[in-house]
Amino acid sequence: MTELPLFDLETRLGRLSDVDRDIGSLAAGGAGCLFATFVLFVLNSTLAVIPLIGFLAVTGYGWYAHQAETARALTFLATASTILILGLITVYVFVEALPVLQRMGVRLFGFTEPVEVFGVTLIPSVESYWSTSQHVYSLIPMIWGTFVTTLIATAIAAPLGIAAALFLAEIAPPLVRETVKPGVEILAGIPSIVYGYLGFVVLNTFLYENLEMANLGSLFLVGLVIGLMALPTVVSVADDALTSVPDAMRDGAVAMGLTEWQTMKSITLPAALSGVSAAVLLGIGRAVGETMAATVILGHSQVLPDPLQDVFDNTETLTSLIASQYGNANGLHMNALFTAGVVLFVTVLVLSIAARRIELRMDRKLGGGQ
Amino acid sequence: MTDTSSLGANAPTDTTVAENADRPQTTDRHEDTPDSWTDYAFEGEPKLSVDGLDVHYGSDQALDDISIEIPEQSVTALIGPSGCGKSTFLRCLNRMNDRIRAAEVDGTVTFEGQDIYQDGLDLVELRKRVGMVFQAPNPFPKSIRDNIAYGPRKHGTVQTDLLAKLTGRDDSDQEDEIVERSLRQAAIWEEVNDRLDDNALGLSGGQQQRLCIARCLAVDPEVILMDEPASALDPIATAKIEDLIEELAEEYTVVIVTHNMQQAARISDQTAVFLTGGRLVEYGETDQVFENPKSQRVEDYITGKFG
Amino acid sequence: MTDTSSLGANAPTDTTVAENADRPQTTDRHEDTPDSWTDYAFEGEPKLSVDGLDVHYGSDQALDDISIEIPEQSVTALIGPSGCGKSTFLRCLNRMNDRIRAAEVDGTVTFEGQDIYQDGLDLVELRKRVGMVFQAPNPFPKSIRDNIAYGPRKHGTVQTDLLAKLTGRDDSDQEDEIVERSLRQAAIWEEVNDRLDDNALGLSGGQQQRLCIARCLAVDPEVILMDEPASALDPIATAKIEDLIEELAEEYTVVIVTHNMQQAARISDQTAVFLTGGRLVEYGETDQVFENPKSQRVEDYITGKFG
Amino acid sequence: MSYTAESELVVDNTSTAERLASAVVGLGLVTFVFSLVGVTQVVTAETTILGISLYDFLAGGLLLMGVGTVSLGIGSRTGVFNTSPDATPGAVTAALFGLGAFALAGLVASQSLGLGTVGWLLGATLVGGVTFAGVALAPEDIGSTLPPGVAAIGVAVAILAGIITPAFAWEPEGFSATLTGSMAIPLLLAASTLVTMWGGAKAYEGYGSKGRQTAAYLLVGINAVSIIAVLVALLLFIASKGIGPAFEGFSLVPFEWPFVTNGYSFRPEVVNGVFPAIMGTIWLVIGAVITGVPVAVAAAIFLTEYAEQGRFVGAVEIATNGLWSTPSVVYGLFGYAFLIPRLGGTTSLISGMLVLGFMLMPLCLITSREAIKAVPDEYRDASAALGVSRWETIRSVVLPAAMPGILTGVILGVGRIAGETAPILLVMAGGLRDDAPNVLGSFEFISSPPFVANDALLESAPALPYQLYATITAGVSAENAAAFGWATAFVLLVVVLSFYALGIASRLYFRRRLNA
Amino acid sequence: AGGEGSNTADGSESGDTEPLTADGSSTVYPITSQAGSLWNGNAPASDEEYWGPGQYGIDTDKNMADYWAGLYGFEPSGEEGTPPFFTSIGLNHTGVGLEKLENGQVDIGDASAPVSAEFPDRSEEELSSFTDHVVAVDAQPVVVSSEIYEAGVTELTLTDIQDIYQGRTTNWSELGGPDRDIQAIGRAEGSGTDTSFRANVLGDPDASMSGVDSRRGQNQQVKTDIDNADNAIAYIALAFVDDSTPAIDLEIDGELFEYPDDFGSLDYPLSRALHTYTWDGTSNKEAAFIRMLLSDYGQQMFVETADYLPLTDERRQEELDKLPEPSN
Ligand SMILES: Nc1ncnc2c1ncn2[C@@H]1O[C@H](COP(=O)(O)OP(=O)(O)OP(=O)(O)O)[C@@H](O)[C@H]1O
Ligand SMILES: Nc1ncnc2c1ncn2[C@@H]1O[C@H](COP(=O)(O)OP(=O)(O)OP(=O)(O)O)[C@@H](O)[C@H]1O
Ligand SMILES: [Mg+2]
Ligand SMILES: [Mg+2]
Ligand SMILES: O=P([O-])([O-])[O-]
Repeated sequence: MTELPLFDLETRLGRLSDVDRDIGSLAAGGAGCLFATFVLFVLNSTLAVIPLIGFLAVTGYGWYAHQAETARALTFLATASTILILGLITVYVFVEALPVLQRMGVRLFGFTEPVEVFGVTLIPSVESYWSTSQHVYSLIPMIWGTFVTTLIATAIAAPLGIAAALFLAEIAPPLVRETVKPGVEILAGIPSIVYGYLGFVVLNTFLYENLEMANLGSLFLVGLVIGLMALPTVVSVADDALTSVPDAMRDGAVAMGLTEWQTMKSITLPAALSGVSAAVLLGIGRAVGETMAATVILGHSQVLPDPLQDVFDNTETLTSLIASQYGNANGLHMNALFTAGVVLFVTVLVLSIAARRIELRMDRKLGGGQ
Repeated sequence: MTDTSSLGANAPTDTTVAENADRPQTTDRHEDTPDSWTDYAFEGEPKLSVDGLDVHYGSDQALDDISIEIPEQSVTALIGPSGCGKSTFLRCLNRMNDRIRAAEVDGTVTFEGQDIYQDGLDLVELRKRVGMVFQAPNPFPKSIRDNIAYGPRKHGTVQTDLLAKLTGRDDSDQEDEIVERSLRQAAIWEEVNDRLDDNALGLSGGQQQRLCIARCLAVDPEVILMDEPASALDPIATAKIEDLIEELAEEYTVVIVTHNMQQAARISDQTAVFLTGGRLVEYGETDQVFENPKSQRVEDYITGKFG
Repeated sequence: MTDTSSLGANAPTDTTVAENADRPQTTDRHEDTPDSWTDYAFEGEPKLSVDGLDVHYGSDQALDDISIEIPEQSVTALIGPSGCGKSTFLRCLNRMNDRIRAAEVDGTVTFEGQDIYQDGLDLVELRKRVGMVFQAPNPFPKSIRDNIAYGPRKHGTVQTDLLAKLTGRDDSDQEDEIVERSLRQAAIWEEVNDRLDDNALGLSGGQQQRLCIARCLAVDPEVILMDEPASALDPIATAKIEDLIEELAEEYTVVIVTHNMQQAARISDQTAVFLTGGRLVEYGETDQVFENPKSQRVEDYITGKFG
Repeated sequence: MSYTAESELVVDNTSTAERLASAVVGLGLVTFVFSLVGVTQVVTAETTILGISLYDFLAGGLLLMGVGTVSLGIGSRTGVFNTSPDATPGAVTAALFGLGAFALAGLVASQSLGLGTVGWLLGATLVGGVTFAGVALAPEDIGSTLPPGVAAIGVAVAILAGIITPAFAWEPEGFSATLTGSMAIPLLLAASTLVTMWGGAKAYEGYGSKGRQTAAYLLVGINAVSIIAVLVALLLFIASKGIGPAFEGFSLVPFEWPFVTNGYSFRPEVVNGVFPAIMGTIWLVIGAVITGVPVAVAAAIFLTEYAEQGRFVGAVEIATNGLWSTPSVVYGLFGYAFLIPRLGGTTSLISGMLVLGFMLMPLCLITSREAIKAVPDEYRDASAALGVSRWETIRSVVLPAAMPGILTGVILGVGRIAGETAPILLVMAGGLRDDAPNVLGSFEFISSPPFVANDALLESAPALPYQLYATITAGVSAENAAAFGWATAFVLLVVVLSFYALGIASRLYFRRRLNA
Repeated sequence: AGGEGSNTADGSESGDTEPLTADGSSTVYPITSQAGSLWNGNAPASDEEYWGPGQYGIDTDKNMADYWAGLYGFEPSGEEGTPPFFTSIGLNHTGVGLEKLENGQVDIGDASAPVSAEFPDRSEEELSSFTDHVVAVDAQPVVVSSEIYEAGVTELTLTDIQDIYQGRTTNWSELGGPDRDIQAIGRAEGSGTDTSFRANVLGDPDASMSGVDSRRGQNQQVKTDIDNADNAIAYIALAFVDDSTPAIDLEIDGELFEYPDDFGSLDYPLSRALHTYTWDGTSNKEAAFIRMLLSDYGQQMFVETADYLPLTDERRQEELDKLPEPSN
């Protein structure tokens, strides 16, 4: 056996500091190069490529000489980039929206009548909701459209999806479950533009004819299609949540002489509530952000339906506004589309954080027994 | 219950071992003792009786031709090395095995004379009358009160929902009574009576296990099956559960699986010993089985030669 | 190694128990026997020596002021009830505890006279020389050969990657040698030599455990720490591992945790008994500890009164 | 008949009641399927069976069901049938029936009788309240058979007596749509069939908790089957429309598949195809994988292997969730505002790649992190105990073991982004008639920074989902455009769903192998 | 390969064989896309259907694109399917096309309204780089669903249309049609068709259109909607009129314009020029393509087959004169 000293204070300490110095300068160099690359790229300079080459060289040498440290540094950079990207999205979408945010102020949410509470005008009125020639941009019709379509989609996807998940997870024989579950997951992959195409070519006319509607395209149809689209996702996620409820809980109820249905309703479903509500919130998030189906199906008119509850009328959603107008928008008009992006972004972010909170809270509440 | 505390398998007692050592050492005495223990006679009708029970999981045989009769109002312990089929046997008695896909059950099990594997059997009713407590405590993620009242409510014994209240049929008092009685029976009332509305998951393991027993009692079963109810618990909690089981036997028929031979010796009236391969090799009064096992293998098992 | 087969805790042996019963029954004799076992003398330098070792997990104390010296080329068994800190102690010896965030270690542990908790210690080197085998067999999901060769390759002992081959430094022969020698030492070569390229996960539990021992040997350690290496195994596999450990002790220093007192008695040269609270209550030659424990609590433990 | 402590352990189940109840449910299933098909107008009032109008036929069935259900309830109450009903059908059932009655009475009062708001509200509340109370106070057998039975008989009579005909039209106040008889009849039939079947299923089990279970299973099962059926019908519909045009001019020997190998030419004699779009999609995916996946995997490694739970990890988790849920069109806006000005000032393939890469990153990060977390700690411990450093352990033990999971996540993520339209709308676009991007052939070295140029990357390129959108905007009425669109939709579906199928299959495979 | 937008008229780029790109108006699209696709086909002179130069008084045996490109010195390829340079025509709106042109993303911006109407905020100076080429005339018709037409609404006054699009008339019965809501379909704001409709019919490019029920991005989508609906009215480009989207007669200031005969008349107030703008003068490549559009061949082959009105000879000559002289 070769007797390697476990450590030899003098030599090892000496070497360590050498290595440290080397790694330190590499890290500094790499970080500097990367930062310069980023700054130059943001400043829109093709010179960004020069520090980039520097960074690659430093990384290459680091990989060769100090693989473990380099790898760790690179993985750290990758991790930090998630924050950077979210930050960039936030900044750039906000900055582009800023001119219109400043111009419109609260009137971004203005109605054609002023909003007053006890005689105090909270939101002054707008002449018309969306006028590109006068540069008046109120998002109210779009927000309403998004709200209504999301509501309809959720009303379809949530109950039906949860019921189907119950069937898959708790009732269906294993063979059925094992074949249907992957099938449902695959169905979740149908691209939204395909639904859009179907909606535009077939469903639009079908509803128009059979419901004797006044217009082709309606919030109702968009909600219906988005609901259908979100169904497989809700089914699949809710099913996962249900199956993760420990069998011991079910056994406990069944062994008391309860029917499986009673067990499902009063034990399994409540225990899986966090996962199931996450599934629903996920579905809602998808519905809020769904673009293509709405863009293709809706006739685009940026006014509130008249009367308001007329879901068979055409309105605009936040997403379809962007997709239908980006093409001929410039200047303030384009900035106005970014305000729709801001509202979307913030809404979905809030939803996602809320979903996470709910999940954590429920997990904490139920966690003990699992 | 006889005093069996000196019968701990590890404690050197009388000369049993020496005596046994003198007996002829047939390597497999199982073949010639298959029915000796069915002679085990007790007064009255058996509460549960099992005849020629075979269970397979797919191609694995978990129980091999088990026949046994279990008397009323007593504690029957099932012991045996890991994997010998104790849990499987227990689950056959209230048909919880139906929930395991791979399990295939042959033979007859009768409960008060009725074959529980016949067509048209009301599973829900059976499980109401043959309750079960599991190895790991599994309270529902609800309040303590709701855990206990859950069964009676679902079975319609008490009606406390909004509709019942509206129609003036509120059984809240009766429910409270059931909750208190069950918790008292399970020796946990004192510890939880001031926090009945707290979540049951906040209780300690031993408390949770007693809660599960209370939950089972609230449904008012006739038989209580327990699968290693104390294996997840510390010694103090275990002692409480053991006391409780002895008390329960005054009113209920208790069947308990345990891997702890001292425990079996302490609390049971009769003991059945299973050995690997799913065979029942000995069944009789607990004293008898521990002090003077008929089979060499059982003796080896009890004295810790294997398992 | 002395013949300790008659020392199984359950087997009634000589008159130990009776004698012990005559001794005065101090409820806690721990206080007055704290250092009695450090007297345990052996020839030569200790391979590992531990002094005043305390370990906390957060606010829980897992080890309480442990001091012990472990001789070379012998088997040292650590026994004690569940949760008494055996695993924790073992993990302190090669600083695997560093991987548990909550663990806080105080005191000194020296390996061949060098403090292994001092700054600047080369952890990698330490663990190369103090190897470890875990309770559950944990082969990598790779071929048998890759499992064994993993350590030597990573340590640069052998170079068989593409680069090495291209530069003509292929050490394949040497690697084959190491693989064969390690597998032979672990008494598994005969069983696997015709399928070295099969996935190691396809082996049985006992084979996997011996594979893990071989993997540890391939790095050529001086000390081998084993944490209940046979607890997941059937009796036959256990017997093989026990034989193996006895053989290993001719060349290596083996420290083994076990919950099976018979096993400790069978294979170890010295035994350390930990009791709840993380205290080391007895340490000495195995025969001595089992036949004539100094502490009443140890005796109670060994005779199965608790645990 | 309420709960008895000692009810029978064994019940004899074969009885007249059971047979009658099965008949109700069986009849209901058939009626329901036909009604559902009727909603799609594939069958209509003109369809006849044995010379009778389909809807009359179905209404006849419904009438029988209604009568059967009512008899089941009365039979149980009078003791003709041996049942064990609970004291009441429960608050939920009562509430649902009450709500139904409220809605129905409200409609009749406001639309047919023409009562004002106060009038219909009053009437509806009265009828709804009475129904609620009636059902709530009735014994379970009566409460869960009479209301659906009566409703079924009512609907059936309304259809048979011609009160609701295909010519029926009701335009609800304030909605620009009309409920026509051709929709109303199948919808009413479907709804009342469902409720009646529910009652029948309860009666089948003799009510009680088992009755409720069977009835609930019936509805939940019908729901699940319907959902799958609708989605599968949707796929089949697209396939039926798309396969024809997609395989126009297809031949195996010599291999020719013009739709997949041709571009779009507008020349009548040439089959228009989606080759450029397929190539574009392939390049997009490659670009997105190159930008998104390494970063995602690296971040997942850092988070699981190096990072301590703390502020930073918390922030990263929020960022990842945020990125994961950000709507795709917002990614498009971001690309438009940030990338395009910096990458040639125009919509381009590379902007599309990067935006999709950004979208792919959180998807892969989350799945990779799960996969790495799932690698048992034993492997890490074993490696550490052999004296192997952390990075070496990650590289040679953790990553290989996590690879299947990572791969599965990547495949599923790719499936998702390959079908995305909204982000590339703003940053890539690409016309129907663009050529396939020639990325490999376009690399050039130039003398000024950035030293490498690639025109193909800086130009718009077509992609399958965008192509489908372009087909819609270019007008489905143009000659053959509809067929072209269906074929494109079909190819897009095949591409995207193949990714999903592959991903899910690999997950199942590895999971099974892991468990074995 | 989007041209740099800095094309000059000096013909020095004859060697430039990058594809010619165009984008913009969906109205002009039928003309330019058909032209572009035949250009890419580069049919031989013997191809009577698509080229046949003799039919248009052109004496050449060159392939189609070879001939027109050859006028500006591009090397002929002589091969069918390989023109001297390819063309790629995109479909969008006027506004997009003009913007892309300005940004140098395309060589030609198709427009159905003059740039001054598209960018009303800008001064003439700012717009001077847009080089205008008119290639055809569209007499923007108003179309209705065939059901409405068959029910007798075959003629409307300008005021009727203003009332519909400004929300004062909402039911066909008010106009002598069936009792059905009017579905007024519009084009996306920023499209040339919308701009000129507002200017010509509503009197102001910024006029309010509160009666619009839905807006569609392209003429093609509008036509799909009209096809599918039975209560719709829309303004559209002439190329998209057919039996399923019948155009109605228009009474303007007491004068009745009947479709199709009177729509060609210069008095028809909704007629408008269709433009192919180039940036900062006209390059040889652009000139070769536009010259083809302006030739007899182009007017017959692309303008008339698309159902637009060809330019008068006088106007055509004017436009041809704007182009750089052919180099050979
Ligand atoms: N769900 C199952 N699927 C397949 N085999 C099973 C299943 N449950 C148990 N078995 C097998 O049946 C045999 C008996 O198992 P059982 O759980 O009844 O043993 P046990 O005596 O309760 O053991 P333990 O003391 O470990 O709980 C074992 O070999 C076991 O592997
Ligand atoms: N990672 C950990 N975090 C917190 N506490 C721990 C951890 N590991 C062990 N402990 C606690 O430290 C004490 C000693 O644990 P240890 O695992 O060393 O006991 P042991 O003697 O090996 O027990 P066993 O025989 O059950 O393996 C126990 O109380 C245990 O709960
Ligand atoms: Mg068990
Ligand atoms: Mg341990
Ligand atoms: O011609 P447009 O498409 O701009 O109306």
